[in-house]
Amino acid sequence: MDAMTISRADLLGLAEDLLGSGIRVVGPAKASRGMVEYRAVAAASELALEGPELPARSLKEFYLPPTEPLFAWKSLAGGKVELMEARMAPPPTVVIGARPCDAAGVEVLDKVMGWDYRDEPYFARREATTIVSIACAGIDSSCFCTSVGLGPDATRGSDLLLVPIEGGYRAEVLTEKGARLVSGHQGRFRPDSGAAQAQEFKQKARAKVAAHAPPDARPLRSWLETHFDHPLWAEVALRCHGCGACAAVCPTCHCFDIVDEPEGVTTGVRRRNWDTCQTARFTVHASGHNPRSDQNSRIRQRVMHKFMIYPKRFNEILCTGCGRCVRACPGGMDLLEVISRVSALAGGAG
Amino acid sequence: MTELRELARKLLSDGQVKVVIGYEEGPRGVRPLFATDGAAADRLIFDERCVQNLATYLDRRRVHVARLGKPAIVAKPCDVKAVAGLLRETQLKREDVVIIGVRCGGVLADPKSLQRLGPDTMADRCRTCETREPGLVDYLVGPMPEAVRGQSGRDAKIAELDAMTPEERWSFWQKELSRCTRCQACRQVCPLCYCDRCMADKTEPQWIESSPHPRGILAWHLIRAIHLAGRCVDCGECERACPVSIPLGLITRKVAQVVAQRFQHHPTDDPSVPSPIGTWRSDDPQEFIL
Amino acid sequence: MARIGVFVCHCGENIGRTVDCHAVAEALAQVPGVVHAVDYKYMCSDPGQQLIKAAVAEKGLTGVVVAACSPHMHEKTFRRAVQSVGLNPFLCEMANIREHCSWIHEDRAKATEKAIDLARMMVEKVKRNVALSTVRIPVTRRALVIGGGIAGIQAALDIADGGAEVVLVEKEPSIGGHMSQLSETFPTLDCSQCILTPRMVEVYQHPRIKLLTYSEVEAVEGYIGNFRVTIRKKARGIDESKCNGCGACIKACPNKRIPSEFDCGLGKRTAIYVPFPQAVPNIPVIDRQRCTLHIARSKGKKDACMKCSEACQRGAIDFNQQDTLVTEEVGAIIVATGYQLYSIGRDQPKEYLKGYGEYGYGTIPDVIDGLQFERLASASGPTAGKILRPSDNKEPKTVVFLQCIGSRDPAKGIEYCSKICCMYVAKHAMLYRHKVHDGRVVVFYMDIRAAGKGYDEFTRRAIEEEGAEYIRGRVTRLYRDGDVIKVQGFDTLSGSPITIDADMVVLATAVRPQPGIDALAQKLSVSYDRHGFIVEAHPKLRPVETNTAGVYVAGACQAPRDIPDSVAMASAAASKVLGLFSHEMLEREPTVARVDESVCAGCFHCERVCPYGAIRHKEIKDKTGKVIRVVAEVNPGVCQGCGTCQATCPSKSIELQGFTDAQIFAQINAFVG
Amino acid sequence: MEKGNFEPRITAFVCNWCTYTGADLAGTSRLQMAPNIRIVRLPCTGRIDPVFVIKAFERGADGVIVSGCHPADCHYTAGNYHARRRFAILRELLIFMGVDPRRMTFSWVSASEGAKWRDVVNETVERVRACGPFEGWRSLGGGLT
Repeated sequence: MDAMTISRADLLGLAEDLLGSGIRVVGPAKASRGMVEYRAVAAASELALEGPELPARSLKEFYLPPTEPLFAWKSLAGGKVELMEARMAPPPTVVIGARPCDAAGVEVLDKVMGWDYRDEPYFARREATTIVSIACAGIDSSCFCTSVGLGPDATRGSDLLLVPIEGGYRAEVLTEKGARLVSGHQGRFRPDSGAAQAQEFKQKARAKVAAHAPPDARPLRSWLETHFDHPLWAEVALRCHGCGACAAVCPTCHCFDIVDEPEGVTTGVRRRNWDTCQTARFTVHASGHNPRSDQNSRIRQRVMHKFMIYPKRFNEILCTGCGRCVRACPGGMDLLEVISRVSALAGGAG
Repeated sequence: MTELRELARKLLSDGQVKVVIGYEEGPRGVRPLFATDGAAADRLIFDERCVQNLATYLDRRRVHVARLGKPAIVAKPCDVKAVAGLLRETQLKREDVVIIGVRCGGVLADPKSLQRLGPDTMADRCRTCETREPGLVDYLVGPMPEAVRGQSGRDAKIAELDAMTPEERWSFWQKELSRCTRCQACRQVCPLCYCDRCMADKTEPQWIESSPHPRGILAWHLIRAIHLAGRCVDCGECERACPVSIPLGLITRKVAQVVAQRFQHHPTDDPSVPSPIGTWRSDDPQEFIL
Repeated sequence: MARIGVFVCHCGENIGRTVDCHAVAEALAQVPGVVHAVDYKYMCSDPGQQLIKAAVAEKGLTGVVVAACSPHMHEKTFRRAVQSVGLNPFLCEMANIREHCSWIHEDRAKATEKAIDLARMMVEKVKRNVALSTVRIPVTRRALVIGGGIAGIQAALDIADGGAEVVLVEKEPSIGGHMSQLSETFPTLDCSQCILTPRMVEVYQHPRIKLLTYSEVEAVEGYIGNFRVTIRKKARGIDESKCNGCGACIKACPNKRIPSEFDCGLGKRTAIYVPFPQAVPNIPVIDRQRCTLHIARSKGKKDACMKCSEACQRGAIDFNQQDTLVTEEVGAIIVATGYQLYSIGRDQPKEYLKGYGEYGYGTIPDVIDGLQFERLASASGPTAGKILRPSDNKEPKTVVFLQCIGSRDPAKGIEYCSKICCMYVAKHAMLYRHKVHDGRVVVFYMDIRAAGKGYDEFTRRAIEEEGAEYIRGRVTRLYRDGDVIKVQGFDTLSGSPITIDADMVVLATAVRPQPGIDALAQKLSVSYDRHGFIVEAHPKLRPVETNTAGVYVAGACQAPRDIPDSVAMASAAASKVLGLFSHEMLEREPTVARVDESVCAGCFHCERVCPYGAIRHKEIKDKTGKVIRVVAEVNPGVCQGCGTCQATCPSKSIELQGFTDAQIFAQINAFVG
Repeated sequence: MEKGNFEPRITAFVCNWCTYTGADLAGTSRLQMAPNIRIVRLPCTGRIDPVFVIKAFERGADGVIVSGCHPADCHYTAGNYHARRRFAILRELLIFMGVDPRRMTFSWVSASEGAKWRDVVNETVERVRACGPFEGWRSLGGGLT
């Protein structure tokens, strides 16, 4: 794996070059009320590359938008219906300044999106996008990437990983896309010189997160498989409002709803919208019966899906330890705590 | 603190209640506590980080909480107003809850906050709140706090918006609302959003589109404000719960100002005071009607 | 799949001139769901209606839109037409392309475009219409009349004579009301009791009237056709089945100095008494506040006096009798509780009412009110018809009458006119002059209101033939000066102050509703104004109905009324009741609200906004019978279909049939969408 | 579309007993008025839900009229009083969110006020014309975008 270095100025310059050549540049940028969000920027100066905050929402929405049209319909006289497919030509995009946990989230999603059926809109966007991550120094006590087999310097999902060093970054080329980006903008890069510094940065960051992160969550799968009805669920569910803020900010929650929206008497659009297993109506049947009739079962579902069901099917935890759900939860739900409790119950596994 | 814990232990031990819903020190800031025994009761705390409005947990639809049995609830003045709302709207019977009122001099904006309470760190809604001592309570604990008051950035912002042109206001709100994903956190934490089937989840007809496109987002926040008109107790939970920091408090506050000024109605902990929507006066102002 | 037929009417030239009706039909034919669209010269004509009927049958239409005039004009016509061929009438709607289009626009293109929109909007509505059938409710053919004054008596007799049963409730020991206190009546001066008493007896003897005197309405449940009324029969202390009204008990009662309510305090009665000789029923009642035995008992002492029971040969006296509650099932209720007179005293029942300090707050004994004068003038009164002033029983030689005391005087809290005073003052003036030929009568008035058959003639007679001096102006002060009452006033016509030495002053005090009327109105859930007068359903068109279906109003409890008005209202109310009773089942428009119980949150905002009290609480129980939810339920017998509940319902769990959200949603979409 | 040749689309929600009948009277009196409005007839202003107004704007209405019985004239005694409170709030809320107040007309028009109805219609149309098309709301999401 070859590496180079790039100065802060050149990184912003690179962003400007890309914008100049009509490429969409997405990155963390200040939004109103001191909040940071990933968004397509009009100028490199908008980018807020190294935090300290984590963008409020993950990168997920650039591949699986909160809402997207699938097709429009128009009903004509005589019972005939005309359909218009949504066009799928996502703009070529480079993400600059992705957090490793968010980049990893996208790779985790690839599994389910490309599994029994290949989700065209998703992969069209995926292919059109290059992800340049910046290794993270660790945000706060809600981070636990080290507990899910990742870390503040995780490379999964990234095409290029930038590790902060004196005056700039050490750029580790991880994929073909990454290589193409570098070769396409040679002028912005310098030969590698920061290996040691980068290594030090990574170690400090890992140590910072590991200091408070719960044990490794990967071994929990077997305990979860056999403890569907454990009293733990009723207990942890108490605070939950069933709002789904956790799923909205989660880089890996990917459930969606399909709705037909009339936009007139004869016209309408079928859309795909984010949904979440945390609301009661997620599982309610047409009959009115709801197999997940209380919040215990919904919370259990969220934990089970992330740490048992998904791993079972894809050998992959559906969580990148970004900690957004913990930060966002109005009820004070705490996934780190749940992992610790389950680990303890599972006999201190991991 | 000991006062609160002893009271909770007593209520639990002599079987008056099965659970005391209060606050505890969580791993990352203050969070709700559901104390069902004396040991848990000793974890109860109350301080300026106890931001959450626990009245939300009294909704009978929260079966997983209801299952615990008759609750006592630790409630600040604004929380008690929410309880009064539930009583007023027949969502709760007075005898089915024990209210432990806490005197309140305002709280911080965020239960995870490490700041000390002051005019600038206090939650904006508390800066204009007059109520220090809740009514309607069964027990009242805590010392009477000195009234910390501050300038309401919220009211200033409303005034600023009112001074704008419609187009400017429109683009301000479109920008703020563009972050909404319709996660419904604002609805779920609201103690007075308790419908079995929210209007926004009704599909025949679908007045409020579920899609988080700007049209559906605007419709949702409009209808939410309308349904809360005269009912909102300004506990600030919707704004706090919003994971993308939409200034929802501006909307609820604006509507509250309209309701107060037109109908002389203010949030109250007296369940017998009818909500201004559903009542009327023949001399209600109608300067806007031709 | 909907099969809608659209029928565009030219209305001769009325629509055709500015709207291209054929183009409208052609455009509508292109709308999905429309299987038939035609235009015709006169849709409302027989051949026009035939066109519709034929299409419904041949094309198997599931809905019909007639684009023509206003639904107020012909909706019934076309609904009847489709009904005649088996289509539910509520599946037919009208698009108003005449009043709302062709008549108000000149630009043919624009008018046609609008007509197409209006028709399209209706098509989309009709697609979502559902067959509705009229609401049918059983009717209990039995009426309750509250109040045994002349209005209640008239209403009860009219209904009973009409063949239905009546329960007549009177809170006093006898029926008769204020009319039985009057001496003569204007404008004919015939004796009040002479015309009233026979009616009272008629009531008592009527096989279909159940008379409950000394009784009050305790509670009212139910709705039109199906009321359940609880009535408290207050303990008379007399076994009515044994009493024959001989009056021995009354003679025996040692306690004879109790001011008589019937005589307005001018006469005396005993502790066991009948209010007046012609009382119906002629059964005494024991006034427990005044009876020596009961006073002793209340102090825990032993029974002090039993003279009445000793005097009664039939052993009808029952000192231990208790109040009893009876329930009556009725289908309609008439409120006829009548009036009381405003008193000028310092203490007033309502904070907005003020007394008359300038008239001594009623402390001058020879300042009396109109009803007291009636008793003085009445042959059966305390003075046997002689006009004697209360203080010294001397015959007053100068009597001053003051009109509008309280009435039309916002400063005293009463802005309305009491209506009857102008007439009875003129009557009093005459009665006085007939009895005291050398007496002087002075009347202070603001205006003379004598609108009524023979009324103006009557007041003129008082002035021109009976020599009553009418002075236009107000009295500013009343005070005693030795033997006389100084009446200081101002004559606004001559513009001069004036003082009269009066022997007696009679105040025409304002008419107010009976005390406790508000509590009764709440039990009946009928609305009342700030004075307590019952509010009628519509001031012009529904004067004897209230906003609660099945509850009617008659007489002075609705507004100040004289006898002819009260009787007319009573008969009107009775005819309404008989109309209601003319069918076994009450049929109502099906455009009423309906609740989706599965999603109703039970917040009862609907109940708060419903003007008719049509919302009930319904408990939903689980298998074990435990109540799990309480939801709203609409009483279709009471709902009038305004739909305010639906607009208020936060979760949209209540729907007004015929104007459902789906229908209106579709109309909105059809125009701009 | 420039404001000049733009024809506003206005949805009117009116009660059956007063304003609808007043509009009928305007018709029988042949009072000429702008053809830009489409009436949706409701039994009572009490039935008019704020969401009707929201939906009308969503669907591209440039303006909205809500009209019913004068105070104390309501056929159902109080529907218009409830509506008055509801729309006082809706109006100020929509203004706060950036809707031009000129796009919203609320009026009391009795069954005998045909001429007033004509004026309400014409004045509203002119006010909305001056605002121009309400692209703001119409262009909010939806479609295949």
